[in-house]
Amino acid sequence: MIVTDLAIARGGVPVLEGLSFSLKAGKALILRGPNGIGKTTLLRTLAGLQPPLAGRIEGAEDQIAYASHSDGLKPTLTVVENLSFWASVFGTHDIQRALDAFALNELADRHAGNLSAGQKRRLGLARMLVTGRPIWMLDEPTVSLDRNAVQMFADAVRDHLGQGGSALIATHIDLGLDGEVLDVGPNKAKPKPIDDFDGGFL
Amino acid sequence: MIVTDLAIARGGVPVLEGLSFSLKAGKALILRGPNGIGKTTLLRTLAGLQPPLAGRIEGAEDQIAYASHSDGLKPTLTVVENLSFWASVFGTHDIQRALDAFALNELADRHAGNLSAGQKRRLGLARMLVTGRPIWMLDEPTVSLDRNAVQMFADAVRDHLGQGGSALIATHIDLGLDGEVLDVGPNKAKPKPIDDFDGGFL
Amino acid sequence: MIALLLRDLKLAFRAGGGFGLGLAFFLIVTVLVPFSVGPQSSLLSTIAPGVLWLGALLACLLSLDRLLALDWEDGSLDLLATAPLPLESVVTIKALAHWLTTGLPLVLAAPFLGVLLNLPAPGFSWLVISLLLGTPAMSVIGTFGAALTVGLKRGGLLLSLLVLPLYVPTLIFGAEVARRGAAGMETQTPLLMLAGITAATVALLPFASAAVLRINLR
Amino acid sequence: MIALLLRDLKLAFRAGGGFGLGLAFFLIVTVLVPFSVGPQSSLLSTIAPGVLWLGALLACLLSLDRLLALDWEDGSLDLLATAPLPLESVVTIKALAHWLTTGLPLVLAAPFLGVLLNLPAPGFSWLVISLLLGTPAMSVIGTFGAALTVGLKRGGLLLSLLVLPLYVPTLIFGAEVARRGAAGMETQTPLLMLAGITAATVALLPFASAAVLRINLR
Amino acid sequence: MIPDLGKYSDTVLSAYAASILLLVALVVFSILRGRKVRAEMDKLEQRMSRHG
Amino acid sequence: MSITAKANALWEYANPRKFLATSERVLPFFWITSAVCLVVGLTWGFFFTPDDYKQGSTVKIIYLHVPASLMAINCWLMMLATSLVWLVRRHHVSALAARAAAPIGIVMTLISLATGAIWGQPMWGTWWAWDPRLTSFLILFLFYLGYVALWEAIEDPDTAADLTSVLCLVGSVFALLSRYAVNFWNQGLHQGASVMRAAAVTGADTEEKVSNIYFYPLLLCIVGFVLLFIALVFYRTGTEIRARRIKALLARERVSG
Ligand code: HEM
Ligand SMILES: Nc1ncnc2c1ncn2[C@@H]1O[C@H](COP(=O)(O)OP(=O)(O)OP(=O)(O)O)[C@@H](O)[C@H]1O
Ligand SMILES: Nc1ncnc2c1ncn2[C@@H]1O[C@H](COP(=O)(O)OP(=O)(O)OP(=O)(O)O)[C@@H](O)[C@H]1O
Ligand SMILES: [Mg+2]
Ligand SMILES: [Mg+2]
Repeated sequence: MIVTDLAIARGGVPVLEGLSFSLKAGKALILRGPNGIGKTTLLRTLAGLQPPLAGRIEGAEDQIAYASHSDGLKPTLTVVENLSFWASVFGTHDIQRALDAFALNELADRHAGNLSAGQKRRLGLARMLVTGRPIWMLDEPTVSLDRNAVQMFADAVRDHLGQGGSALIATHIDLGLDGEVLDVGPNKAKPKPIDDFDGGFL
Repeated sequence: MIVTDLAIARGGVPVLEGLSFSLKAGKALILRGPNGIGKTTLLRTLAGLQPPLAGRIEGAEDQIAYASHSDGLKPTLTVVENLSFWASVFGTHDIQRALDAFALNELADRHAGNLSAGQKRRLGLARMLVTGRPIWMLDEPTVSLDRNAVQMFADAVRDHLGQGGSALIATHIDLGLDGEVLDVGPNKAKPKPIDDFDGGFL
Repeated sequence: MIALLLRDLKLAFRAGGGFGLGLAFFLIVTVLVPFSVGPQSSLLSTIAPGVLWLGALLACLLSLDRLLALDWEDGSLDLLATAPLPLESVVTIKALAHWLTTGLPLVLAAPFLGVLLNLPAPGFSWLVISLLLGTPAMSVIGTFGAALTVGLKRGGLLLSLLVLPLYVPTLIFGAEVARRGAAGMETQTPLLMLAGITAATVALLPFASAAVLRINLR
Repeated sequence: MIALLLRDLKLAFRAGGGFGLGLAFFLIVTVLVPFSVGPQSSLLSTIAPGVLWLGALLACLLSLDRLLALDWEDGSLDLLATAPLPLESVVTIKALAHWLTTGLPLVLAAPFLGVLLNLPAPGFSWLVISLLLGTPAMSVIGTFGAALTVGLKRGGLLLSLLVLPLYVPTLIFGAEVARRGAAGMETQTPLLMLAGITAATVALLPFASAAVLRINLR
Repeated sequence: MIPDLGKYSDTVLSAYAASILLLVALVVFSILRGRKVRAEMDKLEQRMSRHG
Repeated sequence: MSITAKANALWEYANPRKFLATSERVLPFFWITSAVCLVVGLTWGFFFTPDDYKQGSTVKIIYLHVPASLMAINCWLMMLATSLVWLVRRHHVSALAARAAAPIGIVMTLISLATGAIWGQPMWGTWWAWDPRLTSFLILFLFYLGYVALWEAIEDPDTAADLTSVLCLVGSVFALLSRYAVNFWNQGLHQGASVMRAAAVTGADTEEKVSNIYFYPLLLCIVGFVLLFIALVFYRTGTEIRARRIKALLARERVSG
């Protein structure tokens, strides 16, 4: 996936601009930046949920599996039902590997609503494995995970990279993955001069 | 406030038991423990929101200002309106000190809904100052605060302690406050033998 | 207490606060009635008092799910419960705010909608009187229902299901007053009953609501 | 696609999923009508077809706020939008699931409620036919409304306001079919119009809903 | 075998049929659910006493 | 034995395990006697009572209609009592008994409504009339629906028990109010209560008397319905206790695991 000179906005206000990077197969890219800089906005744009202000995104079409701040779990469905649903939406069928990777086997028949926050998160991350898509985009994936679970997650990512996938991960902590770091701090959109009144009132 | 041999439950399941401690004027107590151990439940019980299973809580009546995971802000009210509302509920009227302590002066007329997460949190914490109550109970107060704001918060607590108040703070990070640490890990409720079938199904 | 009332009113009037939505719903339901039962004006004027009462009741009902749920979601309710304000007064104030922002506008709008449905001339004053007496009971009962369902996700429909049977006595006496009034009959008995119900619910139900809310908060 | 439909049905039938609440609401509104307009059976049987249509419409309307909002809140909608499933089919499936869990039960319950309102004998079959034809349009239009308001907190009442005017044509023709049927008149013209509206909305509106949803997601 | 019910035979028979159907359904569903829950509890108790 | 000791002995059964053991022992008795009463009563009523001079063979419906109507109300009263016990003494069995009874009440109300409607067709020429008694049963049905829906909607069992108990209390008051309101609103077609009136039992010559030929099988059916109700409540309460225990065990597993 190659991104050139991207500019993005949130709620009509430009937040990042002039962003260029590329994500290669087998590589992870760690997204860093202070709160509110626009990491979530960037990931949503790349995932195709919102249009960019300017710039190009190539090679992303139908390649991306996106995990947002929330997990999209249904509290009244069991762990297995939740996973199999996403598996069949993405046309894959093997959920066993995902259950194994995140130690969900003994929780398999529990309702997702009765899981603790960390267990929920593990289930949300296990969803990435059933999408069968090569590019993972993860927005603060380790929130509410304890040390052990973070390790599980890092292993899963390493495994995915080893199979030729790639990952773009927004996080504040150190995952022990060897990937490049993309600090979006310097790309913060500069306020336009206030007499620049044309276009979209931006 | 003196707590003796407290046992608490969440969702009908005992989570902590045999908890005794006291909180003296001018002192802070830092509450520690892994995810899901029952810190939030403890704070809610002390604040009077739920009844304890057993044990006694003395000297808490109308002394406690409680700050939960969520801030209780109204997105369509401004910062000042939000604060003055809580001030008049608690019968105090000076919100200026609170605005100063958390650097909210320049945000005073912004709607709370348009603040960033960290700014919202600062506003939520500023509420403690307008309650005029001596015992503060804070549940992970520094979530989504950056380093600078954490410092502001620590100063506010130190100030409060200096005036004879006290604080019970559940947190995972180091605030640089010199208070005792209360680790609730060892108080985890032991499961009853499963053939114990009477009374409350507990 | 005043602060809470003022805040609730302010919130209702701010953008997205929901003031006027109940009114608009009332209007639309009233307008839809001729479409569904047909346009004969004699039929309409017979059913006008009842339809207006039912419409007001439904409009009231639909605005209930904002009554406590918003405060619950953002955590204000927890904080209010630990504030030096008895929960009984909190729910009373909430009901009052609901009445001021929903019930009262409905009462004021009812005569205009009466015109749309050919309400007979003597009916207007009785309609307004009966609604004025009945809507506070609806707000108070509704607050009880809202307190019962406050912890539930999208509990709106369940809330209606619980509250509607409780509205039956109010509706019967209220609509009876309006109907008798419109037909020029004496209205004293049902009016007294309506007033009695309103007085009793306003005096007693807040305790039940507060108790229920306390249970839901823990 | 089947997976999504099955999941939605499963969710509706699980505890707290809301299946049956629309039905219960329909029942209650029908019961309240005699309380408000009075118990004379001749009057009731005149207004029965219209009231039943209006009741079904309101029950449908009130269940709309669960249609997309729950998926939005827990983030599933974002994830579905990035899944290999066009958003058009997502909204169509959602509308279908809504019809199966809300519209269809209403159609099946309507004859029993017709008994309560003394619906004339020939009216029963026409009532069922008209509802069977009309409720799919209500689900599809409702999905459009739900897509419009999906990002709003407690958008329930606003949703009703937006959707009600869109329901007017369906209501007019649907109630007309039921009314004429009950009176033993010919029903062909309104029936054709109703069928036409349903066919057109089912065919076209999902595109609008998907477009609106895409805007709301970003 | 069925006594002569006269012109009301449909009425009486349908009333009996409906009621008995409802009663039997209630009893059957109660017992089915009771069995299921009991089996589930036994299974769970065994599992938990094994794992301590 | 003093009264308080007796009362304490009664509260003993609030222990779930004790309740299960006891109900296990007495249940066969209730199942069998209720079946016997119902079979005998209904057979007697259906095959061996004459037609009424006015109502023809439709009187036979009374053997289902009246017991079901009685049980529909009594079931709610029982729920009210057990709800109060839960609120005051917090015995779980009590709350669970109320939960177990509600669906029985729904079915009883449905039977009463169905048989009444079917009966009404030949007698009053209509399936349904907005008669006060009929209307109050419809309202009772709505209360049952709301009560069950609330139980189903709440996750935490104790919260659910508390909330439904309060709803039951408040609902009872409003149900009573509705009864008066409905009476005021429309005076009806329905029979006054006469089964329980002394005059009817002694066969005094009132128009509405239920004469002895009908009365004995009817009494047997009522007893049968009562016994069936008791059997069902015991059985279903047992089920609810086990379901509650499953929930508690799972929750404990969640915390310790
Ligand atoms: C759907 C409609 C009906 C409902 C909900 C209903 C409800 C009731 C109720 C609540 C009772 C009270 C039992 C008691 O207090 O002893 C009762 C008794 C009775 N009903 Fe109905 N009823 C309905 C229709 C009818 C019809 C159509 C008839 C016959 C014409 C009828 C005949 C009776 C009789 C004979 C009794 C016994 C009265 C007595 O002697 O106590 N009911 N019904
Ligand atoms: N719903 C919204 N409407 C308007 N502006 C918003 C909205 N959500 C976020 N913003 C603003 O957009 C900017 C970028 O937000 P974004 O969520 O992308 O930040 P982030 O880098 O992901 O932060 P975090 O580290 O807290 O997740 C912030 O300045 C924020 O104030
Ligand atoms: N609504 C609920 N219903 C039932 N159980 C719950 C509920 N919320 C939390 N729990 C359970 O109660 C226990 C204690 O939760 P609590 O929120 O007090 O933990 P905590 O120590 O505050 O955790 P954290 O560090 O994540 O905030 C956990 O095991 C959790 O699974
Ligand atoms: Mg973010
Ligand atoms: Mg916590």
